[in-house]
Amino acid sequence: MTSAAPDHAPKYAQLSLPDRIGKAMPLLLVPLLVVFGFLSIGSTSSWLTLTVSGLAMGMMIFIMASGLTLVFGLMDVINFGHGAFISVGAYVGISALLALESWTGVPSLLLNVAAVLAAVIAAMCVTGALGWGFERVIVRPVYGAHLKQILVTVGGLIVIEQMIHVLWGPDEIYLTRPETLKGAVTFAGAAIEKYRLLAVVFGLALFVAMRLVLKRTKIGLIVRAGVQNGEMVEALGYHLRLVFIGVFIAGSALAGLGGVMWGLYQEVITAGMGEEMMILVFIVVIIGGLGSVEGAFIGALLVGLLQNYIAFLEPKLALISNIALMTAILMWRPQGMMPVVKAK
Amino acid sequence: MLTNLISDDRPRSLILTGLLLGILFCLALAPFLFPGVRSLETAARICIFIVLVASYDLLLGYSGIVSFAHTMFFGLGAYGVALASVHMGRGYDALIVGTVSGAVASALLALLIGLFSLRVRAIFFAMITLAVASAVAVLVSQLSGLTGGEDGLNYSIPRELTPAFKLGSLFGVSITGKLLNYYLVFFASLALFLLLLRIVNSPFGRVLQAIRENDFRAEAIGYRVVFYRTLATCLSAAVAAIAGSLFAIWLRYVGPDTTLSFEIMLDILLMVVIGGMGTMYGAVIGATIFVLAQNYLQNLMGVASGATEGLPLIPQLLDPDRWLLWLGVLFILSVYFFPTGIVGRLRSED
Amino acid sequence: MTQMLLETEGLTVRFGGHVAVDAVSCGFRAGELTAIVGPNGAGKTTYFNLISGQIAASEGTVRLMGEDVTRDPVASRCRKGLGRAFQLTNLFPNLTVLENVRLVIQARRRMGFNLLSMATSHRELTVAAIAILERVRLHPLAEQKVGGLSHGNQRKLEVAILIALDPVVYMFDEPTAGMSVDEAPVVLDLIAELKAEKDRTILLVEHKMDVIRSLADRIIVLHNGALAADGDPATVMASDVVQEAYMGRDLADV
Amino acid sequence: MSDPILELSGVHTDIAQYHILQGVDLVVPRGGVTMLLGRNGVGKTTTLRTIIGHWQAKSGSLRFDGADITSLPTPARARAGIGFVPEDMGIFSDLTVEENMILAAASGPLDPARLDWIFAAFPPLRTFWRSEAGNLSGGQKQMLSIARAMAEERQLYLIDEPTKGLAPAIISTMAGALRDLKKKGASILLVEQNFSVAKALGDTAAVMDDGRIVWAGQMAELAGDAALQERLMGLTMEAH
Amino acid sequence: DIKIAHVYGKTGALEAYAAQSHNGLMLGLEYATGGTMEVNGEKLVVIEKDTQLKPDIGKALLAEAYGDDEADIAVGPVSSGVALAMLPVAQEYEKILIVEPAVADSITGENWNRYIFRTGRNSSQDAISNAVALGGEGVTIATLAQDYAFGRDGVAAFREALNASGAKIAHEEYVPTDTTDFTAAAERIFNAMEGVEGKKKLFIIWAGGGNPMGKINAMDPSRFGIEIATGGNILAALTAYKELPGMEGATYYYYEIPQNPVNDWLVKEHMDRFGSPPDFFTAGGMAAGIAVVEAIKKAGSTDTEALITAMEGMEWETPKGTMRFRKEDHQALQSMYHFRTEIQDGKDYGVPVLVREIGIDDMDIPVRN
Ligand SMILES: Nc1ncnc2c1ncn2[C@@H]1O[C@H](COP(=O)(O)OP(=O)(O)OP(=O)(O)O)[C@@H](O)[C@H]1O
Ligand SMILES: Nc1ncnc2c1ncn2[C@@H]1O[C@H](COP(=O)(O)OP(=O)(O)OP(=O)(O)O)[C@@H](O)[C@H]1O
Ligand SMILES: [Mg+2]
Ligand SMILES: [Mg+2]
Repeated sequence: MTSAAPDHAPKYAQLSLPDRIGKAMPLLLVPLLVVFGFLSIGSTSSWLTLTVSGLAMGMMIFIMASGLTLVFGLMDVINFGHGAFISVGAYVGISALLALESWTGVPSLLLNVAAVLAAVIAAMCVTGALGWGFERVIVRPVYGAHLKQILVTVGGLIVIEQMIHVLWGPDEIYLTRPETLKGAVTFAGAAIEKYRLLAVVFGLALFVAMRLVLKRTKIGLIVRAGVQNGEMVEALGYHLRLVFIGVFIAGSALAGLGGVMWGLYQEVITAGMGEEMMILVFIVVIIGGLGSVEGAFIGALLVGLLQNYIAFLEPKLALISNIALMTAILMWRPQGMMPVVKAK
Repeated sequence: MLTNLISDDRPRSLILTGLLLGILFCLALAPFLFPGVRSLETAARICIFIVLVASYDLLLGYSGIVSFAHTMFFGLGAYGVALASVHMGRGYDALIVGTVSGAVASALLALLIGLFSLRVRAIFFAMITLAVASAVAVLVSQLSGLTGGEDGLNYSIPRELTPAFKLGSLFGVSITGKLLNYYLVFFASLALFLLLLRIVNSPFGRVLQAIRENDFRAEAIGYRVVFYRTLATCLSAAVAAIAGSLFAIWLRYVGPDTTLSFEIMLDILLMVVIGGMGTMYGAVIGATIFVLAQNYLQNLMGVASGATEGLPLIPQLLDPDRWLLWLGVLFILSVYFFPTGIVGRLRSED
Repeated sequence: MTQMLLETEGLTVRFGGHVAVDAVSCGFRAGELTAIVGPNGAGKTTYFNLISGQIAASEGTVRLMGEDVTRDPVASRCRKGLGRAFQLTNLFPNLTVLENVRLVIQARRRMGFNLLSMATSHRELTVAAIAILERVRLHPLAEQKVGGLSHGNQRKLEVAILIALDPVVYMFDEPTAGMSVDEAPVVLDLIAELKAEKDRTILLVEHKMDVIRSLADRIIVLHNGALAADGDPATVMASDVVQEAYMGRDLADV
Repeated sequence: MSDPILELSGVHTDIAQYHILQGVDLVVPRGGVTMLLGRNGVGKTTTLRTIIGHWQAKSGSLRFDGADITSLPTPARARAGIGFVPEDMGIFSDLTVEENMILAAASGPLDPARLDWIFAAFPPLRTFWRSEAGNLSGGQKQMLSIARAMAEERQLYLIDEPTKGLAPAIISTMAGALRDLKKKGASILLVEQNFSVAKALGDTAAVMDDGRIVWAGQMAELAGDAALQERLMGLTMEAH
Repeated sequence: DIKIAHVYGKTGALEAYAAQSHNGLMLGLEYATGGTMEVNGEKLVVIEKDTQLKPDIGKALLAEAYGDDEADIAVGPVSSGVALAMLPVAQEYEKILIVEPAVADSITGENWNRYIFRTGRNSSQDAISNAVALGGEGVTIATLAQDYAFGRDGVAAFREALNASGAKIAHEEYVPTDTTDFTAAAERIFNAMEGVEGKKKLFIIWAGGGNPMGKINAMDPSRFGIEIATGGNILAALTAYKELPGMEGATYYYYEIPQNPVNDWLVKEHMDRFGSPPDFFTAGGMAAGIAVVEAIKKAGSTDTEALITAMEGMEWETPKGTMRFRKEDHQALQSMYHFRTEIQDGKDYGVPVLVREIGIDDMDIPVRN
């Protein structure tokens, strides 16, 4: 054993109070916003309705954004194709639901949820497979080049949307939700759509699952390191390509899940539905901080809540509420709320 | 003299030189070479898009700034002319006031955005501009009292620039105001293009390239990155606005779909990339090819789909209605086969 | 007594709670070469960053020829005469060697906002750039892209850029790290030449004792961010703090 | 002596259109430290990168531990037992020191005993365990880069200029750590510009020039022959 | 030959509508010529041009149709923005453009010129017919519309027409076009309507997908005694109406409603050829097709001036009964249908059943040019 080099003892100063509060701040934002809502709205039942449905909307947005936190946040791929995966997920899922009419048409919660689950699985399989092909053909040559990613994935987006037109026809498809998920429950003068409650369950489950996977495995680390210096990751013995493909497939499959959930919420699906959500979804990932599941989760809740509050208080401002939120958060934290990956 | 005109930025490839001269020749004589309404429309569009794309390349290729708000400036210029013509009435003064105020407003807005970009990361900046541009498009449709909303604005321009003004005929082509209008567009575009070419080949242009490469180091050798970026953004916005004004003068109509849509933004992006980023000549090639494709791909597909009749699925995919599909494929292939753009490809082969 | 070209007074920076540079007050005279030594992580590079402006100071001031530049942005400090070469190579990888140097000269001549002249019409820049490349013996590689240069040559270019800046204060951060034994003298001779010009001051971070011995007029030691010693080379090198914290045991008796 | 751990024969490597390695023949004996020396730009780094697989050899063959690895991809070479410390250190700067080390242990969790050994050699790593690696000082990054290679048992370490930027005290502990590695049976291929370090650590040496190995033999022989050094590396007496 | 140019957005977001419109046009020509596709002994040739829903392209294509292809009459387009850009071209070339099915009022309003005719309905017709269907003494109505010209103009026309019926408007809510969450809008409406006495209705004017009807209905407006009302829609969209049996409103077309020989023929032929009933834009397209043929017959030539003279005041039969081009602004006046939704066996959507035909004379459509 060699003698240790002289350790040096860096000096530490006390952290100031604002610094310490700042660390926990992102977690406090949602409660603060809710309190702000309560104070400015006045009517308790309106506030309750808006808050609960805003949170549920946030969950749905989170489900759609979750795949993008992996692909854009961790892998640093600007994937506009995500929007197309959302649409494909919706088409596949809704087709499955229409085929399972005997399960959706009866007022049995069990059968209804089973049908939704089946649709989700079908959608995730298809979009996952599609993601695999997308990665191989479209994304692989452009890792690390944002601009080309934008172009190539927009190309992929157009192609997939057009293929939806070829396969399902250009018409919008209207649908109704399974029986037990129709309508609302009324509670303290507030009506909450039942479907939103289901979305909350799905969203929370997804959040917990993603956190566990990313915390308990090295996958997140490998991807983040791989984006910075892929050669080095390989020199440490990891098959980076496989990990990237795997994560991309997961992200695409999650887009499929988001598509089914969103299609069921909207009750109408179009080939462009995913594309329309892209800006919002990007906003959520950005304000959350790249690569952060927690950040995206909080970001989605903020977006859902703020949209509702603003639309209630001052509808004219609803248009810019998301942009204002994004701008404010980036001014406060240029890397987003809880960045795991540094933006370039 | 010629060196001076092209700012000593030689095409550096024989084929490229040929292509550029060919395009210049065709555009200069378009009304006589390709008589017909449609082809003149196409030629004017090519001129305008060359300027628009070149101005975007100043931002993207030379300064490394990814912005999705370029159509916003384009639209500002177009709406400037439209609003001036609506409110001041038909006249050259309206055109001039509209163009100048559009360009100035664009530069100011760009200044604002440029200052903003100091704080945020490049990729976030891109997303912010995307969101802002889409919000502006929605705003324009909401403020229908002023902007005509979704439906846009129709207005008149001086009679000398419209088909109603007839001057007789030359080489069997009737000389009308439309033709004068075309040459207004052509020469204005040419001048703007040469101006941009000069800017990117000036010492200023070199600094932009350095900043694109390594802004940290550029700052450390004494360049205030912020100022350079902001100036580039403003210049690019002002030129885009003038292109928009030309478009408005040519079209005599503005609407959100023609000037502000995200689709146009993507088209511009694709033109830059197909042509070759970081070279002004790329803009010429990219815009020409793309506008031609946009206008004639459908016709071509009609022929192809007719020819493949009877085969399974193929005619369906070649149906003119599926032209967007092939546009998407074009997006993908162009990045594959022209990673450095057509200009880059041609240069590396010589 | 000659005037202080550069002075820092109570210069401090904290990262979170970690005090990386701790109230360093020091002045540097014209014609003097000061070696800055200290263990890894002592704060040498950070001290440079504070002087040249890459990092904003938490406290304290930086004065350049008597003028307070603590709040100036990097670029204007550079233009006022603070020149800096980086420890980890940091260049314009897709431009040629020549272009890298030319940009620096162009900056020094304040031609950056020249929008309407042709860059190629300014021959004088090229001539000046070639002259500098000759000094570091990089001129045969002038037309090569920097990204493809070997590590040692990139280090030389880093030095060439600093010389092209023609600053009042030269700051070298381990200029010869990774440079082969036959190449390093080129750079060291150059530094000696600069020192001979007398009207500048040179700050040199270096871990190689032989280099310090041959070049330094004065040594300052940073330890845990604080100024631990300051004086003529022989005294400082012999001091306990340097021997213990910095030199460790001699390599020979490992 | 047993068969060598690594053997390169007639290796040619191109980078883009440049022909950089022009027939490298190199033998790294098992259980020893082999120095790879030479002027700037002669191809030392390229040789190491060809061995780990970041550049693909255009012709020639590479044998590692008796097996042909010429066509294996990088991760497979790493898993076969080659550790790599690149010239630019290859730090994952957005990750913390801890996360860098977790990744370095590719086949399982970090071994606490090994970690203690690493901390003993490079104490700052313990101090800055939770800090972002990108914020480390130049020398600390270098330590981390070496520590990463040491995080797992490897048969062969490829180390590119590890001492650049390290303070003398750390250089000697690092030298100690490398000897420990050797004691544990590992072999090391070391690129080094600091000749005294090379002298103190090397068992055998190979000198490169212009994409080829121009001299190979015992380190002691090279160290003792000033004229040879002068001829091979332009080393003058005074620079020692 | 007589050349008819169909300039419309074949590709893009409104692709589905475009296909309907074109099928309708072709059926209309066929019907009106008795299957010969000839008028006055001359053959009808239809050329198609795709505006890609872009006004600039639409403009260029129409100019090409008139200028290079020498079309005699043009029909189209789907989108109002494209239509507005095209209007001046007709004037420049002094040729007729029959607008179908773009709805903006200003096409036959402030931007109109004498070469423009419209067979499609305009927004006022939609709004006014709904006002006629919903209005009445003691009724209080809240409106919900998209915040842009179409929505605001629609509500304005609706409000104007409603005043006459004795009903009053309690609240107007506008939301951005891309709104997806309607909770806030609904809450605002509920709060505004909560204290109101008498019959309460929420009238929704919505263009395009994402109709908020279902989402607002899910919030149980009946708690406050509010009924939802909205206009008709294309067949596919009627799925959402299934959740709202008994809902009333006014519609432009539903294939089972009009009772006349033209519609009978259309429904039968459409079922035969396409396996589905005709929809909104099929009916509209057919009306345009018949108008073209009738006009040429009546004018005796394709001379523009003769056509204008013939078409002003012209009455002709369409799947929606008799239409009439009003002389002042060339807008086709036509019946609309007051409906109530019913659930019917074998149909997976809410079926609009006729309550009352709102005839041309029941609506006072303002002239705005
Ligand atoms: N941006 C930063 N954020 C947090 N800590 C930092 C930052 N920059 C430097 N440090 C810390 O400050 C200390 C001093 O670093 P510095 O780079 O100045 O050391 P140095 O003396 O140059 O060492 P070396 O000889 O290894 O280059 C280090 O412990 C480093 O981790
Ligand atoms: N990416 C590249 N593109 C082009 N040429 C390269 C590239 N990388 C290295 N080279 C060239 O290959 C040659 C060998 O480089 P290499 O980095 O292997 O040298 P080295 O012996 O490690 O030098 P040093 O001691 O300076 O690190 C050099 O001439 C260099 O210019
Ligand atoms: Mg340092
Ligand atoms: Mg090397």
